[in-house]
Amino acid sequence: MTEEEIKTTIFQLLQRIAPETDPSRLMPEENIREALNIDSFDALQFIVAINEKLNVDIPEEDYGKTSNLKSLLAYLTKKLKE
Amino acid sequence: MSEMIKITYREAIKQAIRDVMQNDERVFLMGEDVGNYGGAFAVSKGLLKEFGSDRIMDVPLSESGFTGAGIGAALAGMRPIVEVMTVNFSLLAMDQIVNNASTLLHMSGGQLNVPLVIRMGCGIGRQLAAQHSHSWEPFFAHVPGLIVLSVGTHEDARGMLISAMQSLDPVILFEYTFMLNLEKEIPADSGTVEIKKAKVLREGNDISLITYGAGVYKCLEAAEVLGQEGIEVEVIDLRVLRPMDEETFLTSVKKTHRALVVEEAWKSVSISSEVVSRIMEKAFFDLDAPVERLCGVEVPIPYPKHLEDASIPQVSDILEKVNKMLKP
Amino acid sequence: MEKKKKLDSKEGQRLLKQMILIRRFEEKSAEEYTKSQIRGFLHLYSGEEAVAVGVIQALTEADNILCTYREHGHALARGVDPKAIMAEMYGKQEGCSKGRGGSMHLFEATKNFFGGNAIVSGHLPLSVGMALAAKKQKKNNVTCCFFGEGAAAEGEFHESMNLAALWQVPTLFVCENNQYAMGTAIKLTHSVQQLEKKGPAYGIESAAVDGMDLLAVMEAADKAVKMIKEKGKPYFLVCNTYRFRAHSMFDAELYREKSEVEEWKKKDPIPKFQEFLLKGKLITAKKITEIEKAVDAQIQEAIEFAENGTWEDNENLIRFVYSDTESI
Amino acid sequence: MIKFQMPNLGADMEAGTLVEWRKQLGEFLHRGDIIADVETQKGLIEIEVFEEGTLEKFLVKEGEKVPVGTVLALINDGKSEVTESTVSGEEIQKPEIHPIEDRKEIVHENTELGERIKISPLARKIAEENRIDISLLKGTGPEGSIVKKDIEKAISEVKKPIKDAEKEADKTKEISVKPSGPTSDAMRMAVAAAMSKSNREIPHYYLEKRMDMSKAMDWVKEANKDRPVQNRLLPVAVLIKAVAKALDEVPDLNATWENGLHRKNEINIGFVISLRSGGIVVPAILQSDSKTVDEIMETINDIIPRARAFKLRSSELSQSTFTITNIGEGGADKVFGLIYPPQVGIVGFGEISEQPFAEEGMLGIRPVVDVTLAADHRATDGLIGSRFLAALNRHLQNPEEL
Repeated sequence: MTEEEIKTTIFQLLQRIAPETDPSRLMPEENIREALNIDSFDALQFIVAINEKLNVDIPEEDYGKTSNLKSLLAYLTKKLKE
Repeated sequence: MSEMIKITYREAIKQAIRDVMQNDERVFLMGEDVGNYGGAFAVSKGLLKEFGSDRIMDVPLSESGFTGAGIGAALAGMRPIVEVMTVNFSLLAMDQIVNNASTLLHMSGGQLNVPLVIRMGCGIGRQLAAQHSHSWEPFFAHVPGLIVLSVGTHEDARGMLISAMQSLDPVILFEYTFMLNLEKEIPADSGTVEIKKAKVLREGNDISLITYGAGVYKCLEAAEVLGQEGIEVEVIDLRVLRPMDEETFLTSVKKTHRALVVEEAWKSVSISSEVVSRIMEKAFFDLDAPVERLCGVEVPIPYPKHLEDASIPQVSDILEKVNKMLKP
Repeated sequence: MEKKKKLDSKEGQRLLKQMILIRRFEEKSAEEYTKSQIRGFLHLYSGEEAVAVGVIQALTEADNILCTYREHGHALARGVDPKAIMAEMYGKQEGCSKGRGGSMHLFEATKNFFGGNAIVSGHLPLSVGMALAAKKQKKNNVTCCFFGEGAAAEGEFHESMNLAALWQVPTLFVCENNQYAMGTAIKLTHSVQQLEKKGPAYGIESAAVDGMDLLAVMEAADKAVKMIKEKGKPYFLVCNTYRFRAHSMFDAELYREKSEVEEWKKKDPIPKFQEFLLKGKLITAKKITEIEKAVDAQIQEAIEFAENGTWEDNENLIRFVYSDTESI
Repeated sequence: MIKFQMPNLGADMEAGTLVEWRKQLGEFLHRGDIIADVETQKGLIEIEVFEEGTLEKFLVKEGEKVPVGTVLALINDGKSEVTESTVSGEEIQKPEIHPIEDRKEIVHENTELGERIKISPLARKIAEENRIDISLLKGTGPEGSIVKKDIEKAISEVKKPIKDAEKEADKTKEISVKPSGPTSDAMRMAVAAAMSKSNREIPHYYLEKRMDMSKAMDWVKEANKDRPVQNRLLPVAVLIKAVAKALDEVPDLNATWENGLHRKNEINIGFVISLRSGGIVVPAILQSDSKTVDEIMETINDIIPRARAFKLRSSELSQSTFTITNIGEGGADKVFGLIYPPQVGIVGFGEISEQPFAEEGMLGIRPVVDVTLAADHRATDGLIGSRFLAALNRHLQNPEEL
């Protein structure tokens, strides 16, 4: 899976959670939850969705590494290569 | 796209009569003053010379008699065109039309056809006062067995008679005398027209103007003005008043969600009454506003011009009403 | 007297049988009416048989016949199947008008029998039109129109007489003057009670005849038809007659004395004609009984046919309104 | 005979439209069965029946809008008979669950409802399809009627994206005084009605306490360590459970005030859920005290998506006995809530954040949360309130016992 494909998947999942937003306009280092108004419940849903879609399990201690687009992409790319 | 020609309403009708007479020797025209006088409104002028007195028949003033004779001739294999000089005199032939022309097919269990066309001059607007300013379309449209057509445009003036002559059932054709001198463009090869369907003459999404006969050009003119104001008006010429083609106007109303019905006949128990009823029955949940009507004022049409004008819907009335309906 | 000489045994018996058939058929109809098998208006022809039989024998199959609502006799004389007539009165779809018309609207196009017209005088213009068509088509057939003396007071009678004479068309107007327009005596409805005098005013050759005398009617009718076919002009024949039964089934007959009815019954055309045939050895008493039995059997057959007839499905209700579609 | 009424599903509910009967006449109803769907300002709600018996008679037809308390149907429980005179569709009953208005007012409301709303047939159809409550719209059509355009406007407002700035402003002010946020008129009006009533009628007092969340957070972290993502806990589940246990100790706060304090037997914690489209819904987590933290989390997982899809059941909307607002997690340190009548308290959690925290003479950086309590002074005094906060804090320091 290319980084671009991962990005597309992320956008799709975010769009599903926050349908009225445009995730593709997120800045790389912008805090996703703040930018898209995602509360803790939706954040957890997002993690669940990533797990189901990409089969990547993000442990709770890694939540900090997924706060913006740039770090999330890097994190998932790395995980997917493992 | 065929070539367009300019033609008066009168000439269009005359050409249609000539067409059908040339193409079918069973056809003959009879009516008061259709021959030597040239037609009360000069529609059949010259036809006597062309076709002879056997086929262009002047008749005495006996509307019931010659209309009934037309029915009899149709029963016996002819294709008569009966001209009732003006719709006002049609009341004298009402028994023949309603009790014979419209019923024979049914009463005989399908044995007898009455392929007859009755043309009637009608319309309001020439200061002819109460007895010569009738809109009897609703009377005739009430009767099952009749086909009632309203000639609201030049193209129909040219084609409706030709198509009507092909019908096996009696057809009443309403012609609007005030339009006789009006010149419009029609395709040079105009001929038969559809006589089962209404026609969308102008498309629009904001409101449906449903009309016939004398209302057609008025509505088109109003639509033109409203179009410049950004209001998209759909204009529907009913054309066939019986059997009424409801599909066309229901489709339109389902698109525009608003309708205004315009006619010159008196408002009560009129064609518009029928149109509105059908909209209520079949498009109620598509309405975004009450359906409105502009009809003849319920008064014997008075002689003075200004009062006559006030008796029937004018373009300005249509403009005002549409504006009110769209910008409450 | 020419005719009397010519009348042979076979033709005499045929005409007698027609009159007996009509008489018995009407009696049976009255009976069925009281049993509610026949509904609506039922007008019986008893007493007037000589008119229909006498006139129609003068016509050929190509000649057109139009009648009033008292037309069972004419239909029978014309040769319309009694079974189809009875079924029509029962309202069954095997009826001659598919059950749509009933007693007042018997039609049989294949026998040029055009009803069964129930608006008094309304069919007179039709007959003129049919004759006009014949003239235009250069056919040598007569259109025979029966009507009562009541119709002669209508405007359409006068319009039709005028048109027929004006156009010189082959119409045989037969006025069956049975003395009463429903319940109003002729002296109360006509200023000039010798109705045959009305013809000459229009330039129409006219005659009056004893309508209770078959031979007299035959002679007059033969003469009239001969003239029409030779000259292509209309003819007006008045048959003075009498109906023995009430106007319709729901009639208390307050307007005439029983003695008057009895007086007319002495002129009953059937015994009179029987006597003539017996005297001339054109028939035997035994043969008369045979005819009566045959007629009774024929009527019984008609009743059974009507009873076994079928009702038209409600789904078909709007059939025969327009010829090319079953929808309205 | 049982009179089944249009339930009051909240202080902000005045009327409901019976959309569909889900049971048929003659059917035997069990407690908890869904008997009907009712359209409210907050969407389509499944209405449960709380008695057992045979469905005897419908008194309100589908599509009818009736005030709260209107008898909708008769259920035959084999007991007393109801005479004709006492039963009619228009009968106003004192609502069983939350009698919030006195009789006179309800009658007045009823008359208002009796006035037909002028709306075009097309607009009505579109409104029904999109679940727009037309009673709150202002028409711009002929004679002030509601027309298609008005409905389309209402729909577009429901769907309109929320601007961040507006939402931030909303959050700091919480549910009490939201400015004209982008939300459906209906939802806005509902919140407005309830909160105005609250602010008008309830004398609030406020208490505040900062609580150490390190133990609770560690406990959550530990619990989540070996769980698949689907089963992970959120801190809010712990907060809810802790509140439930605290309420169990301080029952005067788990109560309603209706001409006096009425303690509730069950602890059903209403949990404020913000909708992305604006507005809030407050479904109840029933019997929170007897649920484990895991069960509460399961309930949250079940209830939030349904709340956002307007698919809550009537009991979930009507039966909360106390409210929690956790809106602070969006960034605000503290939240001062307005009580949802006729409840008597609301607890607000601010954002859990790392703060210097002194304990037993030691200063450290710890995750803390600022907890506020707003309580009805008619029902309780500050002492009760502070006792509640103390109990809550104690439970948060012993998460393993939750």
